[in-house]
This record gives sequence, C-alpha cells and structure tokens, in this order.
Amino acid sequence: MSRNLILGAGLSSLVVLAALISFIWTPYDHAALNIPAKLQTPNARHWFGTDHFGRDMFSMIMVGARTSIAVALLAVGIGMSLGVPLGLAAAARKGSWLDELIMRGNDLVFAFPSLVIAILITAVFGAGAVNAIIAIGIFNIPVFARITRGAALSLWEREFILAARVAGKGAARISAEHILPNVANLLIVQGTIQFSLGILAEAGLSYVGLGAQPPTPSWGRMLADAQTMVSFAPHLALIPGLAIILTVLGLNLMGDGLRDWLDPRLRVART
Amino acid sequence: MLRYSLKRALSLAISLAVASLVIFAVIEIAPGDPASFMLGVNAQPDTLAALRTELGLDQSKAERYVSWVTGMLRGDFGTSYTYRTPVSQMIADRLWVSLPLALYALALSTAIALPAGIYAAARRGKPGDLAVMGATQLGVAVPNFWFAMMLVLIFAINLRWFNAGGFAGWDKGLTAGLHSLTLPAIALALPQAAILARVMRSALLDILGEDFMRTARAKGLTRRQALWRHGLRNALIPVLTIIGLQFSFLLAGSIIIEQVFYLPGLGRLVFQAISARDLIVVESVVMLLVFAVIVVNFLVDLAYALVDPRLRTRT
Amino acid sequence: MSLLQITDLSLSIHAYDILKRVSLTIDAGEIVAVTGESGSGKSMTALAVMQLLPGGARASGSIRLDGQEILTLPEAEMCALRGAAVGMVFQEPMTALNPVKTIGDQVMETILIHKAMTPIRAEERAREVLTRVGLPPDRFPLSRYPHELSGGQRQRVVIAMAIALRPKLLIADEPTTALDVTTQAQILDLLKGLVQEYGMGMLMITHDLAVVADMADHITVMRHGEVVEAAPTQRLLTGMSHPYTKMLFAASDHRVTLPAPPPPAPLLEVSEVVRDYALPRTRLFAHPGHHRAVDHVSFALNRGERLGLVGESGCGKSTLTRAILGLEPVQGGEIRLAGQPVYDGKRANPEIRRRMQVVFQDPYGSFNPRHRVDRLVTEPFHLLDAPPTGSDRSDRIAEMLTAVGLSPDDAGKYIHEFSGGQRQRIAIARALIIRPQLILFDEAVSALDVSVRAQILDLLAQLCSEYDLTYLFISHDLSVVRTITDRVLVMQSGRIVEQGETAQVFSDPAHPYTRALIAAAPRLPETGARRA
Amino acid sequence: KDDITIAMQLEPPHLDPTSAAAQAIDSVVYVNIFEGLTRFMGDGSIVPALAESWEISGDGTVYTFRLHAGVTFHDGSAMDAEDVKFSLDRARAEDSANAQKALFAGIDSVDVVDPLTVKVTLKEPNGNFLFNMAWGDAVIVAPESIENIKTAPVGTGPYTLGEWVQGDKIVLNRNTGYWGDQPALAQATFKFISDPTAAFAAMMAEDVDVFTGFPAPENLPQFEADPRFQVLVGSTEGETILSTNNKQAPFDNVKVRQAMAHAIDRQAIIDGAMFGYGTPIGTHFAPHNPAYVDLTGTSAHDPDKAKALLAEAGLPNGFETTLHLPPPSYARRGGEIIAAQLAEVGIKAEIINVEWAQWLETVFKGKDFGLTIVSHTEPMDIGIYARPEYYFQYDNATFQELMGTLNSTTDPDKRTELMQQAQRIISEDYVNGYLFQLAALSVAKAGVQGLWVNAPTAANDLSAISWSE
Ligand SMILES: Nc1ncnc2c1ncn2[C@@H]1O[C@H](COP(=O)(O)OP(=O)(O)OP(=O)(O)O)[C@@H](O)[C@H]1O
Ligand SMILES: Nc1ncnc2c1ncn2[C@@H]1O[C@H](COP(=O)(O)OP(=O)(O)OP(=O)(O)O)[C@@H](O)[C@H]1O
Ligand SMILES: [Mg+2]
Ligand SMILES: [Mg+2]
Ligand code: NI
Repeated sequence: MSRNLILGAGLSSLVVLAALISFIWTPYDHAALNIPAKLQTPNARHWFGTDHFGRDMFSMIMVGARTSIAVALLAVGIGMSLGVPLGLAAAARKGSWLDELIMRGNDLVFAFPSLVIAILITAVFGAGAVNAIIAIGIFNIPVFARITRGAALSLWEREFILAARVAGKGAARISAEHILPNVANLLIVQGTIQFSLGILAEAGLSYVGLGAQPPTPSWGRMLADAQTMVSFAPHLALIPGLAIILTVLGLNLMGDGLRDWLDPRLRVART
Repeated sequence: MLRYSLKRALSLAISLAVASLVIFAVIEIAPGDPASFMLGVNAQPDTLAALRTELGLDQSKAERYVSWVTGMLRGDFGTSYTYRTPVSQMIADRLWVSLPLALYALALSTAIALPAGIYAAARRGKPGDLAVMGATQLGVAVPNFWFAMMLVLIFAINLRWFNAGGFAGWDKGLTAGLHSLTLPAIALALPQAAILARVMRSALLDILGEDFMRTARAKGLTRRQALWRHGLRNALIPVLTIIGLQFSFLLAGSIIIEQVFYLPGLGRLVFQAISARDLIVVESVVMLLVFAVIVVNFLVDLAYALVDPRLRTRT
Repeated sequence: MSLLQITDLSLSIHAYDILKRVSLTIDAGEIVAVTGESGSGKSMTALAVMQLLPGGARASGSIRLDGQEILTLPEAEMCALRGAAVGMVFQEPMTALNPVKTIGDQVMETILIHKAMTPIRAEERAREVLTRVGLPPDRFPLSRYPHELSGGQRQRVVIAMAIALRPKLLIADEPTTALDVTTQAQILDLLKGLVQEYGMGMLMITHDLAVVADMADHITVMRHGEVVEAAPTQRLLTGMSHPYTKMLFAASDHRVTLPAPPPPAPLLEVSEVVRDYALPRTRLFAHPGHHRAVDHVSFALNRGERLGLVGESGCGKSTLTRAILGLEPVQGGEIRLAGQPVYDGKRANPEIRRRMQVVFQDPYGSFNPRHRVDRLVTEPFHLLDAPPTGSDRSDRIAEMLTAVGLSPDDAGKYIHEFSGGQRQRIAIARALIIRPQLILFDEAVSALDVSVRAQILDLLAQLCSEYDLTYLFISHDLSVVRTITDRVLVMQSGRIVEQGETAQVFSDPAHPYTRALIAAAPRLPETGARRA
Repeated sequence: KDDITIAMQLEPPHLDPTSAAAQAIDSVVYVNIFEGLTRFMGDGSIVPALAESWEISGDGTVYTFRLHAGVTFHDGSAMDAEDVKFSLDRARAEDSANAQKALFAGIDSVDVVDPLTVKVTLKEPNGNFLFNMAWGDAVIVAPESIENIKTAPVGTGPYTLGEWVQGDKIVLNRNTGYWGDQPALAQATFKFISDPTAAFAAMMAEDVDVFTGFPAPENLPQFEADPRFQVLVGSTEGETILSTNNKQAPFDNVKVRQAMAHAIDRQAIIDGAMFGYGTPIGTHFAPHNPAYVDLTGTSAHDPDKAKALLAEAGLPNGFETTLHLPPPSYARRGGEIIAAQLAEVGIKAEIINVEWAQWLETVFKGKDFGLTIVSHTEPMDIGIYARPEYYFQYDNATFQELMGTLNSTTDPDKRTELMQQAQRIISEDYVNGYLFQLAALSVAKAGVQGLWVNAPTAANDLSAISWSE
C-alpha cells in the first residue's frame, strides 16, 4: 500500500469516525445556543471555540461531517445506481440507438452549468439536503455512465467476453457477471473522487444557502455564517474550511492510492 | 471533415432544442411570480393583473415557450421582467465581465498548470514532483469561495494591493480592468490549475511510457528533448479536453466568485434573476451557457484535429 | 578490436537479477542473433547497450563500443552515441512512431539532433534512406503521417530512422514479430542488405529460430538471463551442445502424429458465406459503404477431421470463426452444423451453439481475472439445459483438468496463478467440458513460447485420440498447421483461394498466394536436434 | 472633494419609483431625481417639497396645493399643475402598476386650478394624506418622459441620471438647473454590493465612501475602532416581527401565541442576530415615534410560563410548525435563534429558507405558513392589522373600527391616543411575536457629513451630504 493510500484512508476514516461518534456523543449539544458565550476562540472547554450563537464548534464540526458525508455519499449513490447501468447498457448495445441516446443525454447533462442547475433545482423544490443530494447526484450520473461505458467497451473486446458469449450468455448476464466486476475497481476509484467533489459541491451549495437547512449543521453553511467574521474571528472560517480541505484531500489521496493499489498494471510495474 | 462537422452541427441543434425545453420546464415550475415580486407586499390584485398582462405572463406556457424560442432564433432574447431592458443587451453587458474573467482565469490556470505538470512529470518521484503534486492535491481540495475569502482578507484588506471587489470597467483602460479581475481570476484559476496540472502530468507520464518515446531516445534525444518534441503535443490531447471543460465551468461556475467580489457578471445576473423570478433572463442566460458549453466542446473537437493528424482524415 | 564487446554484463532491477554475466561480441559487418524464450533477457541486453534501461536498473561488467566503455559514459555523451553510432529498431512498428509527426520529420530528426548536417542536406538524406528502405518519396511523401502507412511500411520508417546516420551498430529487437510472413521476409532482406552495404554490425534479437538460422553469422542462446551457448551459426546448427539449445530447436520444429480420421461424414457445412462490416458514411446522405471481411466462403468439415485455416493477418480468419459460432449474423450464405443452421434469423441457435466451443489466442485475455478456475472451466455449462451440479460437476472439472495435464486441485486457483501455457490448457479444458462436436482454435498457440507450444501441440494430438476431436485450427504459422491438421484452407482477403490435403498443399501449392506464403516462411535448416 | 461613492446592498431593477415596490429604487432616486409634493426629512418629519404650501378644507377632504414657481424637469420642460394631476391620476388609474396604490385610494378627484395650483379632493378625511404624498411612490413625473422612465428617469430633483452600468453602479450628476439650492456634491456613484463579506471588504479597502444599510452588524465594532471610519446607528421604520398565521391551528388560540411570545428572548435575538443593534419592541410600532408605548413587558422572556400556557392550551408536549425565513440576515439568523428558543418549550419549528419571490408566493399570497420573520419597513403601518386578509390574518372588529376612526381623525392628541390604544390591542392579543425595531446601520468615511442617521423611508438624500475639510 502506498503512502497516499494510508494517509488518505487515515484522514477519511477520521472524518467518518467523527461523524459516527457524533451519533452517540458530542462534547455539547450542537444546536444549543449560548449567546453570551459567543465567538470564543479555541480553549480548553471549547476545543474549536464557539460560533456567533455560542454553539460549540467542535460538536458542530462532528455533526457537520455527518451532513457532508451523507449528502456526498447519497449523491454518489444516485450517480452510480443510475449511471452504471446506463453505461453498461450503452456498451452492451454499442452503436445502437440506445447507446446514442444515452451518450447524447450524457452530453446534454454535461452541457448544463452544474451550479446554476443546482441553484435552480433548489429554487424550484426548496433548499435542503435532499434537493442538494438530487442536484449533485444528477451530475454524477453522466460521469459514471461515461466511465462505465468506456471501460466496458474495452472489456467487450476482450476474449473472455467472447468466451462467455460462446457459452451462450446474453448481454445482460455478461454485463452483470463479467463486465461489472471488472469495472468495479475503476468505479471505486471514481467513486472516491466524486465523493470528494460531492463534499465540495455540498459546501458550495450550503455556502449560498441552498444546502442542508438549519439547525442541521453543515460545513459549508458554517463557512457562510463565518464569512463576515473572518476579520475578527478567523477560527470560524478556518476550522470548517480546514475540515473540508482535509476531508477532500483525504478522499483524493485515497482515490489516488486506491487506483495505484487496484490497478494491476501499475502494481506489477512497481514490484 | 465536412461530414463530421455537419453531423456535429445536427446533434448540436438537437441538444440545444432539448436543452431549451428542459430549461423552460424547470424554470417555469419554480414557485414565485415575477409580478408580485416586483410590486411587493402592498400590491393590489388589479395592479398585479395589469403588470402580468404587460409582461406577457397571462399567456399560456406553450405560447410563451414558442415565442421565447422563436425570438431567440431571431436573436431576440426578450425583455427582462424586472429591468425592462432587452435581455440580449443585459447579457452582452455582463459578458464583457464574465468572458474576460473566464479567459483570464483560463490563461492563468494554463500558465500555472502546464509548466507545473511538465516539471512534475519530468521529475517523476523526485522531491520536485512530490511538492507539485502535494500542492495540486491541496488546490483541488480548497473550495474556491473559501480561497476567495482568504485572498480578499490578505490582499485587499490587509495588504491593500487590490480592490476588494467590483469592476473598474474597460473604459478605465485595460490595466485597470485586468487589475480588478485579478483576484477573482486567481480564486477561480487555482483549483482549476491544480486539476489541469495533474492531467498534464499524468498525460505526459502516459506518453513517456509509449514506444515512440523510446524510439526518440534511441535516436539520441535527451530525456528533455524527447519530452518537449514528442511528449508534449501528444499529451496535449487529454489536456485540451480538460481545458475545454474548464472554460465552460469558468464561464458558468463563477457565480459564487462574482458574488464574493461583487462583479457585474453573468453569474451574478442569473443569481439575481433567479431570486427575482426574472424567468426570461434566467432562461436565456442558462440557454446561452449551455450553448457556450456545446460550442466550446465542438471547438475542442476541432482543435483535436489540429493536434492529432489521425483525426484529420477520419472524414 | 570488436565493434561491440559485452563482457560479464550483469543487471538487476531493484532486487531482481535479470542478466547474469552475459558476454557477447559483434564485429563490423557481422550479424549476431540473440535468441531464447520470452523473458530470458534478450531485450534487456539490447537496452543495456543503448543505456535505455528502465528505472531502478543497475548494471555491472563492461560494454565497449569501438573500445569505448558505455556503462560509465555520462548521459550527454551517450546521447551523442545513440542514433549516430548505434541505431535501434523496435518490435512494435504500430507504436514506435510518434503519431502526430510526419515521417519526414521523424527521420530527419535523427540527423538534426546530432547536428550532422544542414536541414537541407538532412532532408536529402531522409529521402535517400527512405528510398533505400523501399519508401521512395514520390510514392510516400515525407509529409505522410504514420497512421497513413501499413505496419510493414512503418517498420521501414523506423529502420530508416535508425540507419539515417549510418550507425556502426544496428540493434533490432524482434523487428518482424508483429508482421506478416511475407512482410517479414521483405524486412529481413532489407536488414541483411543494409548490413552488407554499410558494413554495419547488427545485434538481432528474435525468438524465431528459423529467422536466426537464416540471418545470423553468430548465434547466442539465452535462458534466464544467462548465455547458455554461443557459436557461429553453422557450428551451432550442426553441433549444438547445450541441452536447452537442443530442446529449443527441437520444439520449434515440433511434429506430432495425429490418429487417422474416421470415414468422412459431414459435420459443418459452410456455403457461400459473406460477412460485411458497415463502414462509416463518407458523406452525410451517401449510402454507407461496407468492408467485406468474408467473401463467399464455402467449405465442409467432416466429423473427426482436423481442418486448418491459414492466411495473413486481417484476411478474415477470426471473422469467419465468429460467424461459425453464430456470434454475428452473416450477410449471405449459410452455415450448418449437423444439418441445422447456426444462426436462425435473429439469434444464435442454442441447440447448435452447445455443440461448438472455441479456444482463443490470448492466454491472458480469455479469462475473467476475477473468477476461479472451476467457475471459468464450467462456463459453457450455461449452454446445457440441465448442467451437472454437486459432485457430478466437480468430477467433470477434475476430469478435464487432468485431461489437459493439470491437477484437479487447480480448480480453486485464480487465473493469474498460471503460466501462459497452463492457461491455454485451461482454455482447452473449458472448450472440452461439454464435449462439443466441433472446436475452433483461433491462433491458439501463436502467443506461446516454442517449448510451450510444442507441449500444447502434443496435448492436442493426445486429446484427438482420446476424445475424437473435430476441429478447425486457425493460424498464420504454417509449420504448426502443417503438423496438426489433415486438410487445410488458404485464405486471402476474405476468400478461400486453395484447399486440400495438408501434405499435398504444402508440397505442391497450386495458388500463387499459397506459394508466396510458403516461400516467405523462414524454414529451419535440418539440424542435429530433430534426429536426436 | 465633491464626489462620493455610496454602496448599498440591492440594485434597483429599474428607476421608476411609481411602479415597483423595490426599496432600492427609492434609495437611488428619492429626492435626488424625483420629488413629490411633500417629502420626508431625515428625522421622519414631513415638509413641503414641490408644493410650496397647502390649505386643507375644514372637513379635511379638500387639499389645495400651491406649487413652487420655476421648477423644471431635467429635460427642461416646466413642472406644473398638469404634471401633478397626471402623476396622481396615473397612480390611481385602473391599469396602474403602482405598488402602493392604496395610498391614492382615498382620492376622489384631482383638479388643476391654475398652472401652479392643484386641488385634490378626498372621498373622506384622511389624517395621513400629506404623509402619503411624501412616499416615493407619489413623486411627480412628466407625461412627456413617462415612456422611458424606467431607464431614463426625468424628474425635478437636484440630480440627473448620468450612467447606469447594470449589475454594478449608477452615477448621478448635479442638476445645474435645479430649482432649489445647489447641492454640495457634483457627482454621486451608487454601487451595489449584496454580499455582506464583500460589503465589509469594500468598505475596509476604502473602495466606497459610504455604505448605507450595512448588512453585517458584526463588523461594525471594527469600523468604530478604526479612525478612518464613522458608524451611524439609527432607526428604521422596520418592525421586525415573528409573523404568525393567526388563522392556522394552533395559532388561532391566543394562549399558544402568548406562550410563544414568552418563549422568545428578544435580547438574545438582538445580540445573536444583530450583534446588539436594534431596539426591543413589544408591539408593532416604531419606538422613535412619539406615540410609541413600551409594551415589551407583556411578553417578557419566561419559558416556564410559556410551557404552562401551552399546557393550558392543551398542548403540553408542544407542537410542530414551519418557520419560513426570507433572505435577510435578521430573518435567517434570528430564525435560527427563535427555532432554538421555541424548541426549549417544546415547539418544533422546521426552518424553511426561502427567496423573496417564494416568500411572496407561499407565505404572503398563499398564506401557507406557520411562522415567518419579516421586518415591516413601511412607515406607520399598524393599519395592516385592520386587514383580515393580510397574510397573518388577524381579524378583530374592534381594532378595525379603531383604525377607521384613526384615519378620519386629524387632531394630533386624539390620534396619539388612538394609536396607543391600537398598540395595546395587538400586543395583548399577541398577534405576532414582536422582536425589535431594525436599526439603520451605515458606515462612512470619517469626513462624510450630512448622512441620514435614521431611515424614515428608503432614501439617500444626496443634497444633504458633503465632505468636511
Ligand atoms: N521495467 C522492468 N522492471 C522490472 N523488470 C523488468 C522490466 N522489464 C523487463 N523486466 C524483466 O526482465 C526480464 C528480462 O526481460 P526482457 O524484456 O529482456 O525479456 P526478453 O528476452 O526480451 O523477452 P521477450 O521475448 O518476451 O521480449 C524479464 O523477467 C522481465 O520480467
Ligand atoms: N468489428 C469490425 N468492424 C469492422 N471491421 C472489422 C471488424 N472486425 C474485423 N474487421 C475487419 O475485417 C477484416 C478481417 O478481420 P479478422 O479479425 O477476421 O482478421 P484475421 O484474419 O483474424 O487477422 P489476425 O490474423 O490479425 O487475427 C480486417 O480487415 C478487419 O479490419
Ligand atoms: Mg523482448
Ligand atoms: Mg484473428
Ligand atoms: Ni515431442
């Protein structure tokens, strides 16, 4: 395992751990206001200080991790669960109208400015975590469809697929039995990348007020809340900012590391 | 080439038609009425009705869609509900900020990323590579609005090298205009540069493993000569794709940055228009952005052919 | 003083020893061939001379070019040598050229990079060498891009690049392995001519012993990174001493004895089959053109008969295979197995499909790397209405694995735990497991080392007597087809140009194409090895 | 220095104050480009503007305005009684697009007596008429220039429109032909910076000279501590309230509304959301108004009492409702605090952040809400409680009668008494949660003088502004 993978997995699991622990324990109630105790810098009682409502930043970061992870994970889930079958179908029927339709549809989704559409979606259906998930998820679909199709197409050329066809297996069965397991690595790697992009996207949407709604804490909203206060309470922006950066960094490192680790071609080259 | 262009143009037209429908549908179901937004809380029903008639909002959705689309085909994007000026005029004005900003950011990101990527690829595994790759990892991870906040804090408020925002206007001269776009362009460009540098590096590394690079070395080219003469142009193909994608992202994705730096650009126009339910403006701008993305991708495809002779003959 | 003098060259990459005390000498005007099995270190030896070793490689010993020590030469001086004093030609012509530069630029670059001539002179020289390698600029302008040339033509460009500055030493690493027999013969002739004409020394790397015997003045045989035997060609051929060398030569010309076929009873009937591939439209509204990959092919295959199909790359052999298997529709004609069409209207006929199996060329690509051997081998069970289960199933697996010379315990392993030869055995087991009436072998031994190939051929002969196999054996390697088939079809550009008894066709080819094929194929001279 | 750059949050959609509700229009054009018969002063008083003087008939239904002589529009045409008649008739016409059409509803007829005299007849006496005529929606416009008023406004004011770079700025130039005193500033540029961070940065970097309606109260201490700047803290007409859907269960029960009132800690909201800026109110009335009564005591912070009241109302475990929050930070931040405070007594308010357009549609028009937070910025707007169809749907006949009496009363003392009575009624009925009077917050460079401290209406009175030496 590479250094990247270890570092990335370490950082990511730290965040996941924080999110999981937050279900049973946080130092303070993350939603409890204590206005007289507002804007404290990090100290022994409040490790990350308090925000403008006197809420404990550490607790908010912990619970915020939950939001980020949930939104990003579900968005990736949407992208994968729709994109992968579409990609498999397109590859299995290469050159057919179905393939053409799926690929043109992909291009079309790609052509839409994602943030504008996300804003529109949330404007239409209301701001909130669920709509953020949908908005981010929609743009994950073509990503997974495309990458699945690309990988599947080259697999379809391989002789073991021909062997499976000789064994009388149909396209659907071959896709499920032979293609999918062989693109899984690629999907896992892309998944971590989309996951990290999802976290950034959630932060961006929350920053413009369209992500998870209060009192659910979200790193992006913490940043938005903090932005006017950076000049006198920089920790309010630095801490959630760093949380986002470290999480995304961890996921990206993990994605890179996984790619190296899972790709046998590279593995051989290194030994 | 002609056939290829024609086919692309056809699919481009279909895409645009579908896009216009999708945009119209999504935007029209957004709750909120532009007329009541404009007239506020004390508006009386008859006043509202009068305004709705004036704005053409009393027509059916189908009628409005048709007149919007046919208008656009004639180059007429309609009239903004709130501003009451031609949308095309508004877009043209805003484009003078957004387009230079996007190009500026693109130039910056390319200028930073390509050398960094080449440097890292040439020093694969060495400390220089690790440093560049570390920096790009960070660059990808930093949300650009957060980065923008930090830039303003440091360079505008503390050092006062730049204005905190706003756009000087091109009439004040090119340097003044560019000066006021510099911080936003950096904020936009850096995360993109990080991505681009990574693509550049991995594309180059892929190429370095190609047989023809070994051939070049066997001819007596040094590592560096081989990289520049044979590696770069081949590595440019994936890099071009990303540059194409980035341009459209920069054009459309600057909403937040334009907000932070209060630039009068397209992004901010859409944002305002969405909250004011100035539907026709939103529809037209989104349409324009989609158009831009599709056209840029088309151009990138054509650029491939310039770089890669194999594509030139593929009819 | 020799042109190239390698003494006690040892090489390790990271912790692995690749070369062990390799010694080799080449004189001017001499062709030295290095041969041996895949992975024996042939390429590494060549790359060591060029000092283009992969990262992490450490070499010791001595490589002297014209008396100058190369191993300790600084990189800058080495660059001056490469291309000027030593030229190199690589195996894969398809990828050895930069796709985005014209061939003229690429040939001229060798000259310009060494500042040997003015650009104008360089262009003249480029024309000269391209003409010399058979690409006269009036037919192949310098402005062509590599993709506008065929594989053989590309290899000529690579050679032109290598000889543009008349290097003293030319290294050719498997220069013809990727080419057709006919093209191969032309390229080999070209190289031989160049050595004579320019008085170059040539280090020729190939695993094809026939080529070696034909070309080389000197032969060096390598195994596991060591030189096992080295001698002038004649001496080595007549008096080879090392058992490995003997084995190698014996295996390259391995013959098997097939049991006599049963009396003819038609099994597969192919009549007037046409297979067209649609080409992309050239103009928007033009009728799409098509490429005819199989052109009115007719033949019959009798029960118990072993039929060969030969022809050069791209002539439509694999396409025909897929049509017979019913994997793709045909545009004309009919294919019947035991009287029934393999493709009924819209889809393959499952009734027929289960009577045929296939073994592919690539031992690495024909298996899903994520499945275990038992699952891989039993994949054709899917064709059966009632596939065996439980102990019945494991018995069948064990039987098949044993039949192909593996152990029943191998059933639980993954495919990457096997060598190429073993994988091909597994592929045969997979084809046999449902006892098909017909097996198609598409280049089934082409990717294998000679010694492994010999084992597989033996296995086939043995299975013929045990299981009464009927097969269609497709190969571009005439010597293999010659020994493993009863009858042979010769295919050219999608058409069957000749068919007949194998022995008959080989000894007395009727069609000019067949004659050209047979003439171009390098032949091993009679050596002591076979008699032994 | 005779030019100034004034920043504000919102950009006007267009420049016609008579056909839109956007306050940003008034902020730019009011008394700068357009003037009315009367006008607001910085202290909230109403003084003559284009009308030099007026007479009111004994029964209070006929107003005879005498106009200033020699007033011209920016295009050089004279402003006369015909223009006044045109403006008022246009505002009250059938197809009028005036956002405050109600201001003109009481007008029966407008008659030109002579070029400088105009007679307005009301259907019934209206004590607020002169006040109504001071609104930006009642400015005098000319029929000749009405066509392009939205982009090329032609008024009578001391400034003319110079340049409008949409999305960025509006430049006004001194009107040398102005009928009154020449203002000190030759040019004023309005910049529009909606983002609070950008507002802070722009001010700190001295990109702008003045920021009116500064959106980030948390940054004011830094400006106060900085000698380069001055901070002006005044009062607006904005009563910030927790509007409650009085028709919706359980808010139709006064006990529930009272419970909520006691659950809320105003000071915490002012401190938390507005960083201490804002005056607590206990009713819907501006504290700077002489008629204001401090009724904050009726709804003192007392969670125990709130719980008890809820139990009395049959909701011992509280209930669930929605809290719609429009974009301004008083609402978004205040909403978070209120939701937390309500949660303490068992009321679970789900926060729904909405855009203004959506707020108007669902809350204001659709009345599909439980709670919402809004600052009611119209001056003297207690009258909305007499409108049962108004979005919070308070229907009290006594109160409606009281308002009727108030409207037809002109005697100041009597009016004061009536207004105080009205304040008490709504306070004791706990119609809405009364939070605080929105502060008018402005930041300016130290040398700027003459800025309005309070904001009786949305305006930037440029002629009052100058630079100290
Ligand atoms: N880049 C590399 N890193 C590590 N080991 C390598 C590398 N390249 C080749 N090897 C190993 O070095 C050994 C010799 O390889 P080499 O390429 O010289 O074989 P070869 O005789 O040319 O075989 P072939 O006939 O297949 O070309 C092999 O065992 C191979 O696995
Ligand atoms: N899917 C396809 N679409 C279009 N053309 C094809 C396709 N598959 C094969 N061809 C073309 O059909 C011809 C015959 O190909 P085929 O693979 O049958 O040759 P082959 O004799 O098996 O060659 P090789 O010895 O290299 O395997 C070739 O010219 C090839 O380019
Ligand atoms: Mg080799
Ligand atoms: Mg083939
Ligand atoms: Ni044998």
